[in-house]
Amino acid sequence: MKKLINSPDTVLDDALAGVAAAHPTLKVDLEARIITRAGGPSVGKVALISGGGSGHEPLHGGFVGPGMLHAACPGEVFTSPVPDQMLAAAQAADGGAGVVFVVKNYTGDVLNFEMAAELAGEDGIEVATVLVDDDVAVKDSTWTAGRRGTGATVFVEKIAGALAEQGADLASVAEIGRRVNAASRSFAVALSPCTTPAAGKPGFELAEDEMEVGVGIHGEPGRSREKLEPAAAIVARSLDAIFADQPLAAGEETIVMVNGLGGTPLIELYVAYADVAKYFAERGVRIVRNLVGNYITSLEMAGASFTVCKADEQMLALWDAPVNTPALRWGA
Amino acid sequence: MKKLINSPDTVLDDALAGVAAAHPTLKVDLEARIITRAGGPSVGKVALISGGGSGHEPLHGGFVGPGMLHAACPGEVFTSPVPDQMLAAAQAADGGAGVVFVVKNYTGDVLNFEMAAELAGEDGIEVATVLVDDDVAVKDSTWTAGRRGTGATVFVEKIAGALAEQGADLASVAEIGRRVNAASRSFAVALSPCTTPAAGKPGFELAEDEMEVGVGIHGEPGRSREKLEPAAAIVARSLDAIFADQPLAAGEETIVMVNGLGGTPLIELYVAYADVAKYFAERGVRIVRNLVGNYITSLEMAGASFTVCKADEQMLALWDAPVNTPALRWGA
Amino acid sequence: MDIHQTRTWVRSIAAAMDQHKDHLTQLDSAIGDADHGVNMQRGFTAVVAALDGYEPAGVGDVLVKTGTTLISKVGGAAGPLYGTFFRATGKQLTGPVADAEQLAAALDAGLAGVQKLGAAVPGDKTMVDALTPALEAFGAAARAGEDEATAAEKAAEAAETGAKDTIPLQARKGRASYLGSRSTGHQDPGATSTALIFRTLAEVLKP
Amino acid sequence: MDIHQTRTWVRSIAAAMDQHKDHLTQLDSAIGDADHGVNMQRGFTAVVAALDGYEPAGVGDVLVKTGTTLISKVGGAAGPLYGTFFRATGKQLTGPVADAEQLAAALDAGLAGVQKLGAAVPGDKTMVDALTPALEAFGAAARAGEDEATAAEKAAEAAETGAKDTIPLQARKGRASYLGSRSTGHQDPGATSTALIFRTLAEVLKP
Ligand SMILES: Nc1ncnc2c1ncn2[C@@H]1O[C@H](COP(=O)(O)OP(=O)(O)O)[C@@H](O)[C@H]1O
Ligand SMILES: Nc1ncnc2c1ncn2[C@@H]1O[C@H](COP(=O)(O)OP(=O)(O)O)[C@@H](O)[C@H]1O
Ligand SMILES: [Mg+2]
Ligand SMILES: [Mg+2]
Ligand SMILES: [Mg+2]
Ligand SMILES: [Mg+2]
Repeated sequence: MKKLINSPDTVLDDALAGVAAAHPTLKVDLEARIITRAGGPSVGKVALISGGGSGHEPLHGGFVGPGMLHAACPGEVFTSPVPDQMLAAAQAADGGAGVVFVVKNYTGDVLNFEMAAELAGEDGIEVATVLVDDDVAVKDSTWTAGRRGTGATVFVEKIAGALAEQGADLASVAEIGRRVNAASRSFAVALSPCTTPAAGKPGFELAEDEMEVGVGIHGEPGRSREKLEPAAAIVARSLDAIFADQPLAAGEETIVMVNGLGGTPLIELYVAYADVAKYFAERGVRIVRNLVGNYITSLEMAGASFTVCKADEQMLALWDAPVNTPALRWGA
Repeated sequence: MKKLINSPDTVLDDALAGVAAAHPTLKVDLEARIITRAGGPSVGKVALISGGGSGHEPLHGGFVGPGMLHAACPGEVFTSPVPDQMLAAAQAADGGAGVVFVVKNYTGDVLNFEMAAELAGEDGIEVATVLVDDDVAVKDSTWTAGRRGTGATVFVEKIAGALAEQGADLASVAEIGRRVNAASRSFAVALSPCTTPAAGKPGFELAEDEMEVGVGIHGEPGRSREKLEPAAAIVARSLDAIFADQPLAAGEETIVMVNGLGGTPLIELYVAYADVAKYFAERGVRIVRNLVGNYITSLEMAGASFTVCKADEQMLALWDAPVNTPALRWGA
Repeated sequence: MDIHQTRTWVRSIAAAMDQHKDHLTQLDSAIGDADHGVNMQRGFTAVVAALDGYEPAGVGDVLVKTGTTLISKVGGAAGPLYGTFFRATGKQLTGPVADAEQLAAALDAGLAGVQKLGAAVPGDKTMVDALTPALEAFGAAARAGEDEATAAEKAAEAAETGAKDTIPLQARKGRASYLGSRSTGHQDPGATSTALIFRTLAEVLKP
Repeated sequence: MDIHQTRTWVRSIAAAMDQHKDHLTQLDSAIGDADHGVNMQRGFTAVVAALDGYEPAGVGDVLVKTGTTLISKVGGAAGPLYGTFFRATGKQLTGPVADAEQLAAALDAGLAGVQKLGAAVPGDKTMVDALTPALEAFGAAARAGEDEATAAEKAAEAAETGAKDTIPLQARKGRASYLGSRSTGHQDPGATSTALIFRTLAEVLKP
């Protein structure tokens, strides 16, 4: 295992110390393991709180700041955080108008946030939860824990965060978050696995000519393992899966993210984005906003995920609203 | 070789098509292989132009936009661009006040930019060149082609770009660029090699327990090959090398970048930044601005580079000036 | 089971998790995300620390503290589930000792808590597949008038069988469910840690 | 050497670069950045395309066009250096044919251009270490009244020896210089491609 770390046990604490040192706009509570805005809670405004296992940076800590999250709760690498963290985050971030928990749909995340919501409720903090489940690689059936949450998290956090910033109430902020999730679909392909510091060896094995189609952000297996394909074919099979789940008609407007899983060079993400743009153009579906880069990663995994959100006017206006976080910043 | 590409021969063209599709603020001339601002030249202002081999993204195309570069010339992967590109960029970007070429000190880059400067001069475009040579891993001696250019390029482009935006003349813009370079030092450590699409196999080999100390951005060998060390030790040996070359006294102000080489997760860069902050704190040297992330990469190489710029007031003010590029954006 | 034995049980679980960390992680890497061993070890290490110097009034206090600490320190699916199990079990046991029947009823309450939270039923390939037969065996023994040591031994055996019996199952809950039919042929890590928990109980109570 | 032979020479270089691409890249990966073969192949492929349909007035035009195309298409260190070499050589040759002495003088001008641009001297472990002995051999043969074919054969042999002789050298120019003493023991890729260029010249001129 080759990692730029001091010890597998201290990765999270060390990284949080780094975040604290690097970003004066953030406040990092190393004890409670939460990242909040340096400015404290926004009185009278809804606070968006997210969290999940670490190893997906910049998600979520990189999205804390005006126009997006109020707080992030990073768990151990690939392990959901604990209720104490979300409770501390809720207490630190609540401006009196309640908090929205943005939760990716994994059993661990759901259970821990559920417990935290109960505890926060006991503390008199109003809590609404937005469950993100956009990964079409896994069907939502009685045979699964439901669809996994992935790239749409970034869209939910940006758009709901913008509405919260404008002073909307708890129900409205939660509702736009749920609408963004409902309008979003993701699909990922891994070219190589990744290694958690604690495990010390790759979560799965892929032969030199193989790729994992429909991989999850923790390296969860996908739909199938296939021979490595050119970027255009990888893009086509990912977008086919997305369009099959949510058909998009010519003229419809979308926000699209081509996201690197951590170990894929940006030049390759642009190669993939060219193929994405072509795929959309051929169908007359419009990409009106986009992100190309590393936004929700899986440590050093090679590969990319594709997220498509069918956006309405309100979503686009909120997308364009100012945001000032370490990983996403414009208009500020 | 596992890459998200369509063919080794088309990587650059495909990526440029992706850049063109993704960024409406940029204009990509696929024929001339240059990236310029969509808004065209800024009349009466000096235009900053940079370029170099591809595979270091977001450098340079990701730094084109108001407050930073006017144009970027991407060469083939790890191969400097050709004079035609720089000439086309100069013609497209010159607003009548001349152009500054920001050139990383590699034989290929220097020779091609030199030729381009001659050609542009023949076209009546005034050209000044800023040579970046900040990598302390290699000594500048009769035995080398001089010190290599690396992370300081980002600082030079940001700070000189800000001065150009303010309307300073050619000599002043070039001068601040040279001052930033003179005030900057870098050092990099690789934990794993990278593979250019054309070569198809890694540029060098590293055993499971080895690291390359002082590696160059194309995988050029460094000072030595050592047993893998914890992050704090890697940071200490890198900063020792930098401080040995340019001593910094307590109280002095710096801009520091912890840059990922492409395959290193952001969480690890934060771990390293915590160690950097500690190293500086122990010496009383102040980090007053920082960047933590992937800014000048080496494809999927794992590892990090460290760049320290001893900044004066003018540099800091220019650092803080608005910038609006795909990879660096604030105040806009 | 008295307070001292309860403490010893929890400490022994911590030792067992240390010892079997790699095995649990290996099972979790086959059908999960390779962290179950680390999670359990981190959790029970924290529990041992939390119990240090803690003065419980009853058997249940030890277990409630155990559960609360697991919830605060583990995360993932196992944290809330095991945390709830120990908390719900402990809440039933107010006295300084618990006999076999009291313990049986309390453990049943623990399982009910797990199922209320995680909605897993037997056959879903989760810890419930070890907990259910273990508690059935424990309850049957207790009702038959056997002592705690015997009941715990039978529970441990049933949990071990239950864990093994998850091998052919297809997961319907948790991360393993994403594997679809590829989850068959592997033993569930959570069911395996449950078997360890009952094996240590049997060892602690062995006269 | 007439126009037709000059074209054939350049086309043969392109074929040689195709054939030896991997070898050159391998040499460059030992002490450089593993792109010299690709660079040369890309450049000469472009040269062949540029010469297609081009009507040169003299031998020099072919070489100038070759050099200009290399500058426009190769990049890296080799692009400007070889580009300058062919341009500077070509500029000396205005007629429809060049005899041995004319060619010798022109090639010397080419080398002078390379050295003016890259500032390398013999012993720096660059293409100059193959060019210098090659042109010395060529010039000596020409001055001794030998024909072009003989001069080119001697130049090819000298270039090959010069390339081999770079093996023990420590690089002082270009990317290889960063290796310090580790650059010794490897043959310089640029010197090797220079040897290929003279070998093809000898073959094309062979009666
Ligand atoms: N809904 C559920 N109900 C009961 N047990 C579950 C459920 N989901 C998962 N588990 C158990 O949790 C175990 C995984 O725990 P762990 O690896 O620590 O958490 P995570 O899956 O979040 O990484 C599984 O092996 C399974 O036994
Ligand atoms: N200053 C120089 N003068 C002459 N030749 C040089 C000089 N620097 C490098 N070279 C030659 O260029 C060759 C490398 O070419 P190439 O690999 O195509 O370019 P790059 O080094 O930019 O990747 C070296 O093997 C050497 O022969
Ligand atoms: Mg987990
Ligand atoms: Mg090169
Ligand atoms: Mg797990
Ligand atoms: Mg090279």
